Amino acid sequence: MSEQPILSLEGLSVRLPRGADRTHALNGVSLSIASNEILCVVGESGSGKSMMANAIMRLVPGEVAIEAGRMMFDGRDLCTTDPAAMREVRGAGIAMIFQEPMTALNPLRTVGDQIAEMFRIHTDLSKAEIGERVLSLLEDVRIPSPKTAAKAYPHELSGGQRQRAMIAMALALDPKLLIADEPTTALDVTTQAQILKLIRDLQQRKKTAVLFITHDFGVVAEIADRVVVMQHGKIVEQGTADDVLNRPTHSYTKQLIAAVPPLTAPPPRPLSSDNILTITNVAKTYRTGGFLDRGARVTAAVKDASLTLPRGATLGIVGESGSGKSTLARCIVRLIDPDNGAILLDGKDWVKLKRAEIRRETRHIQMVFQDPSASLNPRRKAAELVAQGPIVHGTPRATAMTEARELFALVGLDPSAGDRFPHEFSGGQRQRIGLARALALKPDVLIADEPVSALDVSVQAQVLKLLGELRERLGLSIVFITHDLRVAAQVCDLVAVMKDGEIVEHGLVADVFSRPQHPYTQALLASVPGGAFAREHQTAV
Amino acid sequence: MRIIGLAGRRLAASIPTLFLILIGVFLLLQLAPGDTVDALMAQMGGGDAATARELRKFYGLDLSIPAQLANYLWHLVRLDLGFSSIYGKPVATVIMERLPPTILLMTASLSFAFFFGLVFGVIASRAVNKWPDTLISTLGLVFYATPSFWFGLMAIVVFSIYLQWLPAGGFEDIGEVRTGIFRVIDIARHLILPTLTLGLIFLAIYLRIMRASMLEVLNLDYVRTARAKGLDETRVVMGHVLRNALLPMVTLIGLQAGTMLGGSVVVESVFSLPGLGRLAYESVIQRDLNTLLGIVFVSALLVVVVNFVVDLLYARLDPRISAEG
Amino acid sequence: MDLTRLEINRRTALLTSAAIAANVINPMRAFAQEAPKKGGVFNVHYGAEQRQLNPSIQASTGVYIISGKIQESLVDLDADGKPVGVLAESWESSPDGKTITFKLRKGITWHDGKPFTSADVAFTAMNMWKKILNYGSTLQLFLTAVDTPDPQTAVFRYERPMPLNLLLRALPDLGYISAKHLYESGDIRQNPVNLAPIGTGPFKFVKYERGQYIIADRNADYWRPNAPYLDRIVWKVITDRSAAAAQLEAGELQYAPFSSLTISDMARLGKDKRFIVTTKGNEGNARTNTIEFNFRRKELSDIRVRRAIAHAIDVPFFIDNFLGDFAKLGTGPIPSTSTDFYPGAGTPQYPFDKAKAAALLDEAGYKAGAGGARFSLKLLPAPWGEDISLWSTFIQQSLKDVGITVDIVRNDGGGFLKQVYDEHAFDLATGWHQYRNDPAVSTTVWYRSGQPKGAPWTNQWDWEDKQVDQTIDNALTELDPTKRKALYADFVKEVNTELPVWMPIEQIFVTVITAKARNHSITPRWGSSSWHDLWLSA
Amino acid sequence: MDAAKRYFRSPAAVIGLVLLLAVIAMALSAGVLYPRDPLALAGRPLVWPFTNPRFPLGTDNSGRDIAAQIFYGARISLLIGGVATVIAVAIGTLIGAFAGYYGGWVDNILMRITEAFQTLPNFVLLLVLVAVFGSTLTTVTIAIGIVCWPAPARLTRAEFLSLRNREFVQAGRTLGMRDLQLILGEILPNALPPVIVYASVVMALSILLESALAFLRLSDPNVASWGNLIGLGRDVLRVQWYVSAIPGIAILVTVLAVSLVGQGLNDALNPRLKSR
Repeated sequence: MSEQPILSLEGLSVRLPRGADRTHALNGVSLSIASNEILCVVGESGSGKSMMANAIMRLVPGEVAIEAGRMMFDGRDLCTTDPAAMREVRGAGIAMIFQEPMTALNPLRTVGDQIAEMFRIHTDLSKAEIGERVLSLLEDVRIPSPKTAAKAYPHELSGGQRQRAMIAMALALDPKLLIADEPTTALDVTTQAQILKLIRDLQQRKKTAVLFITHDFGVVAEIADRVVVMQHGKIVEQGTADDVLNRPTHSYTKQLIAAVPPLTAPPPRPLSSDNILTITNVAKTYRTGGFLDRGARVTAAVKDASLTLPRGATLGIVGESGSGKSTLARCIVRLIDPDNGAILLDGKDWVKLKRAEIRRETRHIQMVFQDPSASLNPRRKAAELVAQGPIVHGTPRATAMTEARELFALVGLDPSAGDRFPHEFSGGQRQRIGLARALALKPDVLIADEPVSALDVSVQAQVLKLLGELRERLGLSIVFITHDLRVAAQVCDLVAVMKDGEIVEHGLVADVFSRPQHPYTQALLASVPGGAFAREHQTAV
Repeated sequence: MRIIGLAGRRLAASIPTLFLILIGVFLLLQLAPGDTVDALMAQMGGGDAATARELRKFYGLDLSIPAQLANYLWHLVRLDLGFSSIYGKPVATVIMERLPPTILLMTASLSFAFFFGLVFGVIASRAVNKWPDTLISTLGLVFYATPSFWFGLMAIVVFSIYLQWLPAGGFEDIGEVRTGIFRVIDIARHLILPTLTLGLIFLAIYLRIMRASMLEVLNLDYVRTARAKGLDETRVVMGHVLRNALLPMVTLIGLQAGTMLGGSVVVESVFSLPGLGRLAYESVIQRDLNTLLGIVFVSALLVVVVNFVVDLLYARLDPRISAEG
Repeated sequence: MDLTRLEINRRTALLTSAAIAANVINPMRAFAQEAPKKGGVFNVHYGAEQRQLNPSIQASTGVYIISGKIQESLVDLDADGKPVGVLAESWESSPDGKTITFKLRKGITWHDGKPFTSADVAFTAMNMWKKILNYGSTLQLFLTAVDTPDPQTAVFRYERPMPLNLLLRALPDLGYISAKHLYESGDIRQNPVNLAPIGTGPFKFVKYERGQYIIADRNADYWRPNAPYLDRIVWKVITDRSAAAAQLEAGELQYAPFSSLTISDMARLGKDKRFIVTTKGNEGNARTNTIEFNFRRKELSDIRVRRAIAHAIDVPFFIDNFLGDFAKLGTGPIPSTSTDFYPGAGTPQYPFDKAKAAALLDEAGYKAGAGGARFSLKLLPAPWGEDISLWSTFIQQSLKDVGITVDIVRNDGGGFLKQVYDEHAFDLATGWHQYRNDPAVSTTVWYRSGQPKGAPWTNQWDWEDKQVDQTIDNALTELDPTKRKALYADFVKEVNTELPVWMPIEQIFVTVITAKARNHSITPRWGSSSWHDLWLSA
Repeated sequence: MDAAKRYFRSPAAVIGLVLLLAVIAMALSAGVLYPRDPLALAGRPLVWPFTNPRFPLGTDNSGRDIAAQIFYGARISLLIGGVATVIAVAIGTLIGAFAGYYGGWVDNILMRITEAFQTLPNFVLLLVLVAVFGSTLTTVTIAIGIVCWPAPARLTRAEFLSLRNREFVQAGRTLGMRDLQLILGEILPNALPPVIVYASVVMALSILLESALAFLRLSDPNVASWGNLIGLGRDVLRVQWYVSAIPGIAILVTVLAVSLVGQGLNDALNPRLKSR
């Protein structure tokens, strides 16, 4: 690991155009990476980690300029190489894989054709040879039935398979350096585990240097040899994975690590015996497309789900995307009409209610949504958003607005911010407004659909803490939907694991997470990246 | 062949639309003052009440409106478009005579507009905000803003009178009878100016759509992947961007077919082309309901056929479509 | 308005049009007696397509311009407007005017080879002129039978006396003969021959491409020796007048008949030595611009208001500045070109006098209210003819100056006829009155009361005058030509005093033709005649 | 508002705005500069421009002052363009909103109707409407409005289809809002910007349609519109080509201005395209 570094950045600075939130994306960044090593760059959104990757590939957008510093690769400075030479480096010398597998491949061309393109540009192999190389690459990344995969179009593959194809494409010409920009963030935790293992194997076999960019410390613990922590375009700490994770020196690193929720659950809280919400045999099937019912594609989103929520408790529903957890949540709130089953809230069956009745009764059960930028109407002021619910239910506008101001304080926002528009708030603040809106109607039950998944880990920690306080103060019973087992472990009292529309296991969090019965739950828990670190680490700041 | 199924469904869905239009236009034209007999007498320059009454009976205008409508639809179902009072011939033959010039004019203008719209759109998007982009965009707007008949008349003054390069009007030269390739050349020469006039506005529209669509696609992730693979800008555009940018252009053709026939009314009257556009104008003036409904029926069919072809083209271009079916 | 009159000096206005007149007056430029050259194609501008082409059942210049060369009439007009025999060799009328005998020319065959006989004349007269032909049906109202004692003789029997000069002057337009053997079976209107005419004329029908062109070729066995000279005539359908002028200049057209081009194009081509622009040869198709009053409107039923309107419009100024010299100041329903019936200038006239107009309106009790407005009228102009739209705008402008606001309501052909002559939904209307060589043919119907509702170009003004009706009826059956002319003179005096319809402008169609043409515009209705002697020099 | 800043950064948009303001100024000042009725007889017909000081732009073949008609014509064209656009966008938004929001059979029926209007060549429909209801200013404007609504309808429907499942709409539903409140209060304000931008295209189209109608002598003759002037000038095109040319340029400039402003708004409202 000690010979000549493959790539070394010396004092790299990148200036942002006028009007951006800060002057420089990168400010005097120096780091080096040797062959056969995985260097993890970790930091929150806006820390400049992706910009660094693009700078190395010289793929920065028009108005962003590399201002100073050198990027030594293969003995030459990438900052000053002419575009033609740079094109030779891209793909052959340095390869790159991206975060969104869904959109990273051209939908109109087959996967095999796009991989073959790498060979067509950089080599003059014959068509037949290229065909073979493509198939062997696909076998390397362990894609099921490489022949059909090569002829398939991107939309015909799953997210995981597409990311494997991207890796095959990147490693086609055995590049010296592979840059992976958050390759597993958009994947399910089980798929993520397989991809991380694949990258590890390929890296060791081909001795390539890998620059792995992520915001998830679990992934860092799982895969990194060395770690670089970045904040606002500067490197705050560098070192081996073990040193940085267990003996962080810089306060920002400590704070980041502490914010990552560990997998082992805190001691269980006493639960009341009286159930405020009971769901029995709820099912929902979707029929899409088809003409006069022939050839329609039927997908059973939720199959016979039964759950109970004790008053004041928090019931977690975990599962991968497509498991039906969101559909179940929307059935409870009657945004979606379940096909059958009963939903009893304080004794009243919500499935039987007609539209008009639901509009009156909806006060008792409110919902918080996932995407902070999409869940607030951009055209309305913040205070108005929070006051909307009570106004619809007849509270005079003036009192509703003053109540809204109080709620702002409750959720930790400055009351005077009421007359600002949603786009003037940060992601975390917007989730707090969403929370205030839900609480304005003083609901008995709160449905939280992945409320913190879109937030940075430090902001995530603060919102979860707020949720905990509100639960105590207002005696809220919460149904908490998430795909992140670590979050579920910290927040929920009870947890139910869903797979393909069915509840495979449910019970107290401590029991389910320490002694999982169902094989799927066991696989889920095993896939949480970071091994020991994930279970136990320094959480006190 | 799933695409045929998809297109078949579109065809079936357009049948109610077709009947909706025909009945709508039929009832609408009943409200117009005067009927085809008045128009005939206006043209004949005379005629007394007796002949008028007899003519009305002859054209079946003395029946009640619902009876006339039922009569018309009953014939239509058997694909008999009825009798044209202007031309004294079955409507179908009249339209068949006038169809070739309109089809030729429309295909020529559509392909002219699509091709140059595409080329200029790509050039403009490659040099966004630089002088070629502003020049092309402004030229596009100027073409869009020019009234087509005004451009046509000025073109005649310049190209056929002043420069004597092109014939001033008509579909083909009637003096000597030409055959084979000579006739084709002759018709082509006659169609240059009309195609330019009708095509100009659509060129402007395609140009703007192509530029916006190119800019949109250039921002997408897989273009960034292509660049990361070491492709140079031209290969990126040719290999990846162009095909995706074409999708909105292709759907636009389907939408434009209808408006194009509308545009040809004016162009055909300026260049005295014997097409469906002018026939439509004459049949409205002459209150020849059968011919007008016949034209509406044929143009609706034309639009459905064009949309069918567009669907096929789209399915060819975008594999996602044929998969979902 | 006055400022503008002073500002325009009449001299300059006249000067420009004088230049054109020079070219017009001596169009023929004394040709050396060249020998007629055979051959050549003659391309004609055909502005408005007709629904059918048989002149025996439709009387309009749009049909004559084509079928006048293919079918022939019993009689046509010669160079100085006198009737001359075509299919008829000679004719004589019985003293009581009830029997008129025509001796037919021998040895004439139809284009399909069948011989032309008196049976054709009888069939056409009784089944086409009497039943279908517009204006023919009123002319032959009292025709009871046509006897054919021998193939060369046709005897017309009338219930009431038919003046010979009236019949002879009407027959050139209303006397075309169709072949009996082609029309005797089936409905005449639906007969396909109507779109592919077969006649006895100098040119044989070849082809009709709807919306594009019509072609007729030389008839080798035409009954006039070594005629016609031309090989082929092509009528090209061009609806846009500017496009037609362009094709004329580009040499793709040789003749634009019946004012088919725009006024400014005709004036411009007049200065181009390649073309001759003349009104000569159209005297048989004179027309007058009208202002028709609807007596159902209280104001217009008052003679003072009608006279005020007549005085308020400066017609000479309009003619000088808008129509150039293709028009003349009219004096009434009978135009000056009709030498046999023109009553001279003695009839009551309404020269431009704004003060008198205002006085008459005040006298009639319509004082000028706020902003000078007295009352408003709806004016419906006929939608054909560039001169009609200019004239209706001029009426609007002139009447506004005397306090009458005019609102122009546009309609297309069918709509105009329906609104004016059937539903009477108009206050003022303006269009063309076609004079066809004799007042009885298409002029007196504008004034005679009792016209059926819906009949276009007839008295629909809700106005009746016993005296005028009596004069018209007497003139219709008066055998003595001089007495008939005197009766029509009285008719003009009476209608000009009552003014139900005012006809202040007289126009003749304008011909635009290549200077290479010879023997053109030589008869009063040359555009509709058979062109058997027309030829093109080098 | 940074959108305004972005709007004024593009030169084309600024030029468009200046031209549009000029045309509006012309429309407003028409009454002051030319008090007399523009259709009144002003002088000898067909006077060439710049030859007679009283008529800077000459006279048409009815002896009317062309400059006066251009000023009053601005008023008519903006009026017809504006009102027709309001009608088209109003109908379009209404139908698009309900089709997009409710989907299912409601969407099906409304889309069949929209398709019917789009399959029928719009100019032919315009001819029929004018032939039936006569060619007064109001009927021509309403007819153009009726002919142009399908395009905004399709656009609004697309916007509603994408917005109706957005989370802030679902949030509104959980708060107990009725459908109408959701459509008008929540979705419409977000769906309108692209429709407003498209309104500039509809306005350009309606001015062109009016001039085409006038070219075929089917427009209102009692009104000094640019289209009428072009139609009138058509008869004297070969010699006095300026009678058609001047209003033609006026239409070109106005439609250009409207389109440039529309494009400027479009780029300002979704900056991603602009700053690329």
